[in-house]
Amino acid sequence: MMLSKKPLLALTAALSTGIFATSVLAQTAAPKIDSGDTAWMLTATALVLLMTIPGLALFYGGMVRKKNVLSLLMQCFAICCLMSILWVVVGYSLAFDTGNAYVGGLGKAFLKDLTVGAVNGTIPDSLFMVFQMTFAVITPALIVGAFADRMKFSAMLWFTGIWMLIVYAPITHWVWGGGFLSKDGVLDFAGGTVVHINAGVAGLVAAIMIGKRKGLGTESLAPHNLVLSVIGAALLWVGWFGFNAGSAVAANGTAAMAMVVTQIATAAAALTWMFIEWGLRGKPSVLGIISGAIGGLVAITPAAGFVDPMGALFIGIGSGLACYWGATWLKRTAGYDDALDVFGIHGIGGIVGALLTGVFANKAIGGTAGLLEGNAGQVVTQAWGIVATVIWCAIATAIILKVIDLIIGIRVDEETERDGLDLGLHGETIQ
Amino acid sequence: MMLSKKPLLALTAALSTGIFATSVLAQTAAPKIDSGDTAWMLTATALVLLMTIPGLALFYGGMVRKKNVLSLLMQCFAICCLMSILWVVVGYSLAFDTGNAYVGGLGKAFLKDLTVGAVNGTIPDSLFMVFQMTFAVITPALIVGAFADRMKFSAMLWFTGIWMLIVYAPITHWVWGGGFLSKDGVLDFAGGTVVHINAGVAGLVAAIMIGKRKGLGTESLAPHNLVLSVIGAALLWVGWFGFNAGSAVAANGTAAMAMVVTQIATAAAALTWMFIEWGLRGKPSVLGIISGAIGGLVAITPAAGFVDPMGALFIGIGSGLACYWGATWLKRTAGYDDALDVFGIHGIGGIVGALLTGVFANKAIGGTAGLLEGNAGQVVTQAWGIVATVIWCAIATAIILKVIDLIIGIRVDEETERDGLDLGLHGETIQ
Amino acid sequence: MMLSKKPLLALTAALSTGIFATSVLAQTAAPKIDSGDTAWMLTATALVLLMTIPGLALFYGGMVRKKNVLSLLMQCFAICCLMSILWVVVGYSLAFDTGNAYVGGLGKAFLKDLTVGAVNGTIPDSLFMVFQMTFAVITPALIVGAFADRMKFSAMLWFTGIWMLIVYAPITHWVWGGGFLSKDGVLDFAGGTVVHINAGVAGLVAAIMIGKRKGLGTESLAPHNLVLSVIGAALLWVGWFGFNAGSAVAANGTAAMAMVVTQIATAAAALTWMFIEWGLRGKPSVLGIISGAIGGLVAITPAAGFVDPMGALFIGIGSGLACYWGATWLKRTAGYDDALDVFGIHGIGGIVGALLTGVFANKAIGGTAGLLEGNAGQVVTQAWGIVATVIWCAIATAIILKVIDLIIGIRVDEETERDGLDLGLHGETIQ
Amino acid sequence: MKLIEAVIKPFKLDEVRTALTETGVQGLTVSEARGFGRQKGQTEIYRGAEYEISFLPKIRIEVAVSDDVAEQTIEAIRNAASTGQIGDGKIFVFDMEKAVRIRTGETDNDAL
Amino acid sequence: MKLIEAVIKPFKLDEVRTALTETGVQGLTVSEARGFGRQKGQTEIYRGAEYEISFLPKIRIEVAVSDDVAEQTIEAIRNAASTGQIGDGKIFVFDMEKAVRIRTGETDNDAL
Amino acid sequence: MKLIEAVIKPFKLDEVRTALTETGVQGLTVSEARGFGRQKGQTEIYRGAEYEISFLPKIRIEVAVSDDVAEQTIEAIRNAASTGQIGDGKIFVFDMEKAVRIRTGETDNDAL
Ligand SMILES: Nc1ncnc2c1ncn2[C@@H]1O[C@H](COP(=O)(O)OP(=O)(O)O)[C@@H](O)[C@H]1O
Ligand SMILES: Nc1ncnc2c1ncn2[C@@H]1O[C@H](COP(=O)(O)OP(=O)(O)O)[C@@H](O)[C@H]1O
Ligand SMILES: Nc1ncnc2c1ncn2[C@@H]1O[C@H](COP(=O)(O)OP(=O)(O)O)[C@@H](O)[C@H]1O
Repeated sequence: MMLSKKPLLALTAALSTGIFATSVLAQTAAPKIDSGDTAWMLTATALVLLMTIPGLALFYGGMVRKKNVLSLLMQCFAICCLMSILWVVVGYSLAFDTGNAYVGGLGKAFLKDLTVGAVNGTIPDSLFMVFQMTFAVITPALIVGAFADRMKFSAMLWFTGIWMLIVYAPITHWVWGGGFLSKDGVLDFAGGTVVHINAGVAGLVAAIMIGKRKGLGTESLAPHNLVLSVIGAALLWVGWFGFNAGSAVAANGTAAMAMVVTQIATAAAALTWMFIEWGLRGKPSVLGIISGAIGGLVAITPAAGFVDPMGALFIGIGSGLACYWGATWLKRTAGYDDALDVFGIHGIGGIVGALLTGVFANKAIGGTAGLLEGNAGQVVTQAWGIVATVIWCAIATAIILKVIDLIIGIRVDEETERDGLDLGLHGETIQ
Repeated sequence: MMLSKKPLLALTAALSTGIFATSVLAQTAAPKIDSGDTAWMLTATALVLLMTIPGLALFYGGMVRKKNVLSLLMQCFAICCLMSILWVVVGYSLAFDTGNAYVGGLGKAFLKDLTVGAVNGTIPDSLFMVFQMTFAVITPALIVGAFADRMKFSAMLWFTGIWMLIVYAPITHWVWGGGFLSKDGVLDFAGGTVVHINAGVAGLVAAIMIGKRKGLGTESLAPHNLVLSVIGAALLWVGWFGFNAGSAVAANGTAAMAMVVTQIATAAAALTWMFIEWGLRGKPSVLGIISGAIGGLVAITPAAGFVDPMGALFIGIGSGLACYWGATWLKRTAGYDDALDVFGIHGIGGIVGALLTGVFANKAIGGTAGLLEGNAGQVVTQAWGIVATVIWCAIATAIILKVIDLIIGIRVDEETERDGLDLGLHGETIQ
Repeated sequence: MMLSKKPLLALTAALSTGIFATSVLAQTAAPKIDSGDTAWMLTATALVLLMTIPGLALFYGGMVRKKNVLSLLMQCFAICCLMSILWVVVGYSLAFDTGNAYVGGLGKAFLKDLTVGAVNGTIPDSLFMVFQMTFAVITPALIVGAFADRMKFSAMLWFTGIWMLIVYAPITHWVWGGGFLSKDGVLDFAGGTVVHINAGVAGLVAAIMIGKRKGLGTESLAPHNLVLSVIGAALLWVGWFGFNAGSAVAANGTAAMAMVVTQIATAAAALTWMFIEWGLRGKPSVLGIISGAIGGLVAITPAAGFVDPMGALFIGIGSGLACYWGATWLKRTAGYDDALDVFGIHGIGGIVGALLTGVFANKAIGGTAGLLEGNAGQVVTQAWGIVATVIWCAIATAIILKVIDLIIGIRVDEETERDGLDLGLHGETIQ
Repeated sequence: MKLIEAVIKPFKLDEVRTALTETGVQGLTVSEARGFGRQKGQTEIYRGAEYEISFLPKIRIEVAVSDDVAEQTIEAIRNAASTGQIGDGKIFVFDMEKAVRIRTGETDNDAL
Repeated sequence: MKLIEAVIKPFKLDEVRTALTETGVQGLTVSEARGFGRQKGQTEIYRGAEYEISFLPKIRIEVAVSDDVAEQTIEAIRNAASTGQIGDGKIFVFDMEKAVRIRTGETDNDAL
Repeated sequence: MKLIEAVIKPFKLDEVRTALTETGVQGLTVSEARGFGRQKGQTEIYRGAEYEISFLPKIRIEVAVSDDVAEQTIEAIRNAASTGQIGDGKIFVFDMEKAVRIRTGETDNDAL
């Protein structure tokens, strides 16, 4: 999460970056707010909110058929609202209250004791809470792409709400909240595991459980308006600066370097996808280049505070290749209908990023050496983080969805799917 | 406006937050720019500009018929330009120059004496001026939703320009410029009264005076593209972080807490509207959830620096209920055609927010106690602020519009209204 | 570029603002990161990225026919990716490594030696690099408007890539990298010459070389969706705060004043264009007001750190007039088909801005006096900067395009142009 | 049976539909069209470029009716769609050989 | 020759096209339409305002065929487009005097 | 009177309109259509999914003319719309029973 050399109250991040000792010692000095760090984190919070609404909403909305675009926007918007409230109620506490190795306690439920003056590291504690809130918002929102065009809105709310509390909050605790993965030394700067692998795997499970879209393989399900998707991808990119550089939780050299490597990996992955597609299919497509960019953003997320520019370049290329493969060959071959490639891009990109973080981690940048600097064990540690996350996420997601399906059903009826979710579920259409 | 513990040159805000004494004493120390506070206020200024263009422009543009969308964008854009110039010429001076209890003087007209080195609190004086400029831009822009689809562009320019100088600037002076309302202890952190009640009431008066849209009740006036409205609402939300947290005029705990409560109230109001509509009408709509979100943003605006997260939750719920009622029952019953519910959302939401600020104000957060902490008088004070604003705004708005109507007419001719303002007034159409 | 009173490692900017001596002396103090300045520059970098994607992409995309909108978005997005990589590989080095008076060396190629701890002035060196990267992204992207609707995507990539290295990077070195123009005292705060004149001239040359769009003068080539262009223009405006105020490379009074004058000049230019058009053509158009705004933003760019609000007002008005003339009379009379008026707005606006910077430069603001304060020589210096840039840019652009044309051809075939570049080049369409 | 096709000004659609419903017509099909004729369009100006809009937005209505009500249907459309200004549009009438209701297979007058 | 015009539910287009291709039809032209009839639309509610959607999305298909295959074409469309629910649409048949293939100038049955 | 319907390639619209105006036609109505025929569309690929575009964009023109000028109108359209390549489109001709100018109530040839 962060790699500040300033005092930190949040042990968690410190732990995960291996500077636990220093940090704890440093805490004897009275914590003080740094206005520059605070300024940057206020901005970063706004940027991460921008990623979900309107960023992700548009990225997804442009890719579906015209009759379903509003339903995608609605899902992202409603998730943004619901997760904000749930985070306040108990999510933040489950993730960041001390608790045990697996889940936080209830001490911070309803933001009990959050005062104006409370300090966390060098920023207000309330700011750390709301910054983290925007992560709890985007992660479930990422999943909706997998079951686009066919899930009931009510089921979607139940699913994402419960999922955030049972899957997202604990895993956040594992990695950033002082849980067992941070103790095991798993590196995840800004959420490759917590956010992307997590959302990707949940998407895959959900796509399989809900079944394929009607018309898949027979009708054209082509994106209705990629202009929206490009706006969305661009806002995701811009907002991701807040996501990655904001995860330094300070306005310092680490934040700046995180921004640099984010830009490089994203550009490299976008070009990689574009050139592969150009070579294999004859034309470089808009959907391709933006998909590649998102793949690059995903993959650099865990690595952002740990690798140097050249590491970022290779992570970008690797992720462009892997995500292309995930969204085309893998999906076709395995035969699930992950409508907007949540697994193909966030799942695969997240896994590639997590592993390559172990490869390219650079001691001079983030304090931890990776495989290239002789620390092969880091790759194993990274793999362990992936495995733990995938297992818990897959099992819990499946159970939550199964239960909801038994109680209220997760899939819309045939007529609603045919006429479009916009009209059927929300009583609205675009002209 | 702000609650900084650092020295402030702007008495005004200090006054309104009850820390006048400290602040004045503190001023004996030579004022110095804090780069962190400055960084945040530069950002906040950009965020508030983003609210009007493209935020508000899209929010409104998506709600009208296709033949009028460009006219809405044009109005917002032109207002942005015109108010910026008028603010420089004399608006800023009328609002923030010393003057008397009712209006500022002319000492700052044409930004006379604004030097690069001038400091205001902990930020450059020029930055305070331009941050405030973005408020003077959005307030008149909010009004245009009320008379959408039927006002002449020329009349609109005259109206909003004069209104900003005669209504907005003085009321700003009352509340933030050292005028009588700040002396009376009215709390308005970021502009619930100054911006929203003001715009809402002006919208109501304008809607009544210009008359109903042709076709109301007989033709479909349904929103042509809610995708635009969702983008707009999302950018308003993100930009509002600059509006509310920026009103701390510093990157500190108050700013952070303002951001937190903004997020909570907005989410709560959006969900409240969504669930009411779902219950009463059978479907949760996209327009509903975004309308609720804006209602929540409006209501938390005056309260942002004064309430805690639980207060924000209740303000959000209250405002979701009230704005739903304002945009549906009240409008239908009273029979005016406030096309895009400027009064229903900004007027009602602003009033609810101003009153609830008096209820939930929390001494530990903003230095002032509210009803819940035993200070019932604060609610009365808040009501007084509302009454004063409503009276002056309603009377002045009516007179300005009447005069313009007599001289050049405020309503477009029938053919222009029928064929659309885009073609008729601006000679352009979208495909 | 900047006018910080804090120590600077980048001589360049110092040189161009005449505070070389101080700056070098000041360097004896160990450079230290200021978190406030860093916070602002992180934000500014995000804002400048926002200008290209989605800002410029939408501004341009809305102005073309529906069948070509994706191709414009694709070009902007691909340029963003390609320039990012090329900047890392060698562009940054050519611009900012010491080198000679004409071009930087290769010492910074592949960002060799860029450490997390390296400081540049008061911000991390890596942050300065990535902030500059966003300028290297937008400049070539600006050019694509000139040859919209008819250039091969492959040729476009070759052209913009080579152009950035051969034209943009050296000219950046001349002005900001310690090259001869900075030594000659040319003032260019944020890139009037480096970015806008440069892109404008390249656009003009490219438009002439590629020839007119089919159907020009016979078919309607009217913009298909100005809603997109308004979103784009608004995001350009907001992002430009990062561009201009970010060019102070600090969160200080200069940054704030740069923001103020940016707002004023933009508003003034937009209104100027609107009123001229209203007078001459009978209707104020949306495309007109946003074009004026961009013209104002362009013209204030070189002046932003050097002029006061009244200077900005006149620069805005002058630029509104000149750009209107450039995009209508000049283009029609000269007969070239600069499709989206890259020269008419960026070229003309840049030249007007560069010259008026010499007129209105204000010693109290930026340390240099202009014509109005008796220093007529500054106008001559500014003209010299323009001439040097125009000559090198025009010649090099022509040669690059000629060579590419001979090798792979720059223009799409007739059928692709007729059916639209979206389908022909990218295999995609919008519905 | 007759198929009556009317090209009208878009804002007249609701009035025409109401008028038709009053004469007993049970269904109709409309589509967007653009018309070129005596009515002149506005000129749009985009920066330097002027485009005369020669094709104006119209609505195209198709109503299938039995022979006996054809005249009154035409009359109803004309009355409702007329503003007296150039560009009001046209009504074209065709003989129709057969009509089928897809749902039931009913044919001809029963299908309308 | 006959010109067969069918107004169908949009989601049936692919099935109808397949059915037509199977009967040997080589081409057809479709356009978007909106239909008013017995089928009732949903009500859309935007804040306080309710709008009953009386015009529902339809697809309008035109197929020109020679006289001898007209009946089987109609049958094919009907079978493919029918769901048995209100709003399935109509088929209208017209006599066509002449057909021309623009590319070659071939006329009548050769042009189809 | 005849109603001439032509389905053409979109980029030919301006040429056809000019050609028609030259033969004395005073008005016409056009609408967007999509055509299926011998002409093959491009394949669009979105990530892993390929969609063959079988319906191609066309413009549908309707011109009502008096009997005597029908032939020359057909000829004018054909000449203007032809590129010689597959997909140029079709011209269909129908007999029209009646025409009415909505504005004036004029009928038949006077209404055109
Ligand atoms: N000969 C024609 N064939 C088909 N449509 C026509 C013809 N003449 C006119 N129209 C349609 O009728 C509309 C109105 O015609 P116009 O000449 O403008 O006015 P009016 O009908 O009042 O004389 C045109 O926009 C066009 O759509
Ligand atoms: N008289 C008519 N003329 C033209 N189109 C008609 C007519 N009646 C119905 N239609 C078209 O057929 C569609 C279906 O008709 P409707 O009455 O809803 O159902 P059904 O055909 O099953 O009885 C309508 O939406 C409309 O497009
Ligand atoms: N039998 C038909 N009925 C109606 N429209 C047809 C028919 N055949 C072709 N068309 C229309 O004509 C267009 C061109 O036909 P196509 O077979 O592609 O080329 P060509 O006309 O050159 O032989 C098609 O796209 C379709 O719109």
